[in-house]
Amino acid sequence: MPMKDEFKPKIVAFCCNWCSYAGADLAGSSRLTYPADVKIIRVPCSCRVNPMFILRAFEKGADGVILCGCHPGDCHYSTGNYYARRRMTLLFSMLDYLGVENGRTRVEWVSAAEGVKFSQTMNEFVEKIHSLGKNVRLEDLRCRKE
Amino acid sequence: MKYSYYPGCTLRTKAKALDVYARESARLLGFELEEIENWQCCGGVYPLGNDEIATKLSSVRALNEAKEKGQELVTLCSACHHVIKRVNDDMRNVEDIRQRANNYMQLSEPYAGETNVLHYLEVLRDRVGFEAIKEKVVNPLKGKKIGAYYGCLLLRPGRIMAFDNPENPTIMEEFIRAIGAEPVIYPYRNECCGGYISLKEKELACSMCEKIMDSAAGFGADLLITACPLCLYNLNAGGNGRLPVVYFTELLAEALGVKKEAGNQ
Amino acid sequence: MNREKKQAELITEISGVNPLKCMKCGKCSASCPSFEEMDIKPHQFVSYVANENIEALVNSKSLWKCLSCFACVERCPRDVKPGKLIDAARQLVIRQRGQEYLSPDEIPALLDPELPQQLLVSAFRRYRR
Amino acid sequence: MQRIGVFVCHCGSNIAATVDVKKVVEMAALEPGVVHAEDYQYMCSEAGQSLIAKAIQEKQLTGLVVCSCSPRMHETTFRKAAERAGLNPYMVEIANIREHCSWIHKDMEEATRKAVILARAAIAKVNLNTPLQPGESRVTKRALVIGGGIAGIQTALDIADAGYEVDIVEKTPSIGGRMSQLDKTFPTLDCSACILTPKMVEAAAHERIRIYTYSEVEKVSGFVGDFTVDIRKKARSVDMDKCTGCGVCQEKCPSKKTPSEFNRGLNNRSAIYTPFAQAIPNVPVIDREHCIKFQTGKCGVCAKVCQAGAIDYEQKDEIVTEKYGAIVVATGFDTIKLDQYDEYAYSQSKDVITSLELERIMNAAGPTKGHLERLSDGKPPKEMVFIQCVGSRCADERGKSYCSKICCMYTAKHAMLIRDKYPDVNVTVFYIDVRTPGKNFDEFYRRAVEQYGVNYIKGQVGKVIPQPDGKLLVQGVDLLDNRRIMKEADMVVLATAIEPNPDVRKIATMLTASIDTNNFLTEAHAKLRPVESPTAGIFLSGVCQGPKDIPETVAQAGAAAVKAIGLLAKEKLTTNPCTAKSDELLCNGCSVCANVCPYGAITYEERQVNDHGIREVRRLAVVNSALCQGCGACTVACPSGAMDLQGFSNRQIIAEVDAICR
Repeated sequence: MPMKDEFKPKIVAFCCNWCSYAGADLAGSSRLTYPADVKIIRVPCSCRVNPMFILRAFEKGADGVILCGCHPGDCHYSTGNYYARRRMTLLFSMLDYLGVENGRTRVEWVSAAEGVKFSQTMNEFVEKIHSLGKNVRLEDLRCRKE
Repeated sequence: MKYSYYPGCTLRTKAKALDVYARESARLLGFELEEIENWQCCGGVYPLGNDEIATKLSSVRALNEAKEKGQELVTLCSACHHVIKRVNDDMRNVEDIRQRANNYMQLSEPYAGETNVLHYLEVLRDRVGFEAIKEKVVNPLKGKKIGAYYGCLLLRPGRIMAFDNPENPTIMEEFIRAIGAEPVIYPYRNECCGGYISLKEKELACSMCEKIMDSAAGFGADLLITACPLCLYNLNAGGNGRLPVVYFTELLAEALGVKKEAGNQ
Repeated sequence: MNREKKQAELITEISGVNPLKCMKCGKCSASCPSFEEMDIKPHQFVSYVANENIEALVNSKSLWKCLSCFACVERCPRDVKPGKLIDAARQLVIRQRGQEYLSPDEIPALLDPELPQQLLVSAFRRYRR
Repeated sequence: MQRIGVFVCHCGSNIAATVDVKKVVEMAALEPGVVHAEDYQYMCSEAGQSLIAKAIQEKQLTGLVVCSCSPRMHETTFRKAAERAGLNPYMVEIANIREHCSWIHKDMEEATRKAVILARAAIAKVNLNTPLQPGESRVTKRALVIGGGIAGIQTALDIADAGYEVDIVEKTPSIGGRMSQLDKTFPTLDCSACILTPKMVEAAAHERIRIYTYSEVEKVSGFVGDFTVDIRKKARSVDMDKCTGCGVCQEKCPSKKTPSEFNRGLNNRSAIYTPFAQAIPNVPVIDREHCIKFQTGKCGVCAKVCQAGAIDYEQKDEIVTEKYGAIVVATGFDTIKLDQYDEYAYSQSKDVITSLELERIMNAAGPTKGHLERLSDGKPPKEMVFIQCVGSRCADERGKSYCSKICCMYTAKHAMLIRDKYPDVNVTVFYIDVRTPGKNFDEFYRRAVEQYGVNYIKGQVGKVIPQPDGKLLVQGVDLLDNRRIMKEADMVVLATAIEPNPDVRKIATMLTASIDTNNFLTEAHAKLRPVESPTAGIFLSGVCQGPKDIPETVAQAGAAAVKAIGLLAKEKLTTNPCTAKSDELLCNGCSVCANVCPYGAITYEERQVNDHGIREVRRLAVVNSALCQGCGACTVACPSGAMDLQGFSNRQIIAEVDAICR
């Protein structure tokens, strides 16, 4: 995918081990491309993602954070994704208030069979981050390299 | 209820009947067809090539006008319906076509398929309701065995037209029941009549129309209805005359008791 | 690149059809109302394009027998759309060789009082630019 | 400080073609804690694993990072290798540079950069890893089989014969499944009932098998070795102990207008019914929706005629709760609905039927008593047409993308049986490809052509056109000589695609077993673990996993049984040590964590703590590591930060975040 500019966003994707991580694997084995800007962190369940991790990512210069879990009702741990959904709803509205636009954060349900959806979601998300540009809020400027 | 209305070239000339009966019936059923200004011919066939833009613009103009009025766009002729519906689908879903068409059009606001395109039959089914029509029928066409001739353009491709089940449609049969007649289901009702090929290949079109007529007559129809002027022409010209063919709107007007008023226009 | 290869690419581009999706089941030919009139049958369009056998395809009378009734498009289990392919081949001929199948001079002889405008418009669209 | 070894796999060219592995090695070596870094062709191979073992011993490694394929593929392999070399297996982390990197990126520079970052994240995590010890849990020595078709019956018999208790839960009133609906079976043409009925009887009589028919699984909790399952026994309205199976009630029942499910709706049954004569148990059920007594209150004929007094209108659904160590899914299949395929006139003509309907017509106990006749007028057909691949191998949303696998063979079977029994009936088969892999399968198909004169035509049918005289005109094409075929037929049989039983989605959700886009259950590994679900303790038997014929189903049923037996034979299971753990000095006993735990794994204890010299008794959260499944919900809920997840600790994940954003 040709990039429109030099901007190389940093994107952290938290994926639950049972559905979304497997969906990402399926995207891989089906050779469905998405930009290399996305880096995946494996967590057992979407409910393992502490809002603190997301704040930390923005603090360290991330331009977008996406959380992927099992579809509602399909959680390996029965209800983890519901917790995640509620927590993220709160967190994202707070982040929006703090100036981190809603487009920079996203929750998406991706099952182990949805390699196509995984890659589409990541493509869309990266495109969105490109349209928003570099994130300047929350970043701890002392961490910046240049 | 007001709808934007796209009559198309033939309804202004050779197929006036299709149009006037539809308008007169609409009045009685409580909706109005407001003809859009300065409509241009849709071209009769949908340009299949992915790189055809200019040939889609007349449809886009009509669609955009309906959008500006905030109305749904109603069509009557099967061909116009087919072309406009598919162009609308392109404008909605094919980025390349949307962009290039908008570049040509230079509208105040780009058009992206916002208008909902309805066939007159869909208005009857989904907006008025066949039950409501049944109640307004004053001359039920009792005892008439009518075969619905759908042809191809209303139904296919099913995914885009989203009109009815393309292989086993029911809308015209429901319509026939609503006006008090008995529908005859026959397998060739969605086979092509030959379409534009009848201009140069009369015989080929004739053989197709004969099959359709024979099939309908074989299953006991004594009359065929259609929504398409070209189908009507082909079936009449090439269909060995076994069955009369009329526009569905004519029967609607007859059943609703407004045929005379329409005839006076 | 040779001429036929270029033309084959042009046809796939105009039509947006991916010939690789075809599984050669023949349902398009089995559905086509003009089957008997065609020298190259609908299921063969795909392999003619895939094999870059374009000269034969553009000289085929099948181009002028397709009704654009979309029966093949509707029923194709592989979503190949042979009808779009044949239309693209027809477009290619019209764009490159001009409008030889239907000439305006022929029209008066073909007219009759009942003939709807729609028919003329459609035929012109399909046969000419 | 850890001593970390980094191992970068080429995976042949799978990784090495897009990722510069040497560069990854070079960059990884610069990371803190890394004392060793190397690459190799295939890390998962014997040689690759010994490289790792050698490095662990020589360099006294305390942590490992393997940059390779997905951890879902080889994490276990590398952890075992580490364990053999004396390293705690939980000191191993995988950087997924294949599925998440080399396979999806094309630009080498970009892919390499990403691989380096992924390696960095894994290294940062391992720096904070601690050795973990798995716990133990007990195994309930009983298996549950969901579905009572041939797959479920065979699995249950095999498990029971090995000495373990098995329960079969079947939704319909009888076991037997699809196979009981078949007339004859390919390629030997033996009668389906003759080979199935003895198995059904054997299962029913087995001392270690309990059969719950007319029952459904309602709720599943627990985990491998220790599942708790609620089974809803739907009210049969007939006392199983009293009923003698005499059948008088069915004869006298005045409500006889319900389409028979067993005969695919081709004829009707009574409201009190057994699906078929050889049903097991031979005890009828009352279909309350169609029973006059239940609908109007007036009737009660069955109760009057029952000599045994077995009819019980008051019976209620009953929930049975049982414990199981292993669960086998054997939910089978159905044919797809044909309302999207009206070009074949299925909904317009009674004489267009599915192959499964033909099985019932050919069966002596079927709606036509085994006579081949048209359902419209009862006349014997002279011309039969079979259409293959109806709804199979479709790229559009109308059908299924897969090959249903069994149709080519059963069509050859039908054609042969018809030609054998009715030599004056002509049989034509329209096919796209004839697929007959299987022992004696192609020979079977050839016999249909050569010995029985079945006419095979290559080309899919475009349309079936009902004629006014009741005949069916089949419009097709012969692709081999480019000819239009207009074949007049008396009956048309559609080889309808099969799909997993629609209930399987609900069941998979209860079991947290994964399912693919076609609703087939996913196996743990497509090639090497084909009868296990990725969810531990769940096994797959029969068509619920993918299309297959009877011999394959029976083989898979046996394999699933063996896997279940292997589990049941264990006294104890080692449990996942990645469980939650509470820091007693931070815990304030607020109970928030216990409220979010889906497993009830958290309890509270009053316990003495030593908080920097202050000794006092405090209320503290305690995690039962046998029950904890390691989801981490509690760790986020905990307001004081006391709860953490071992193996995925807050510090570890933050280290990964930092490494990625660096």
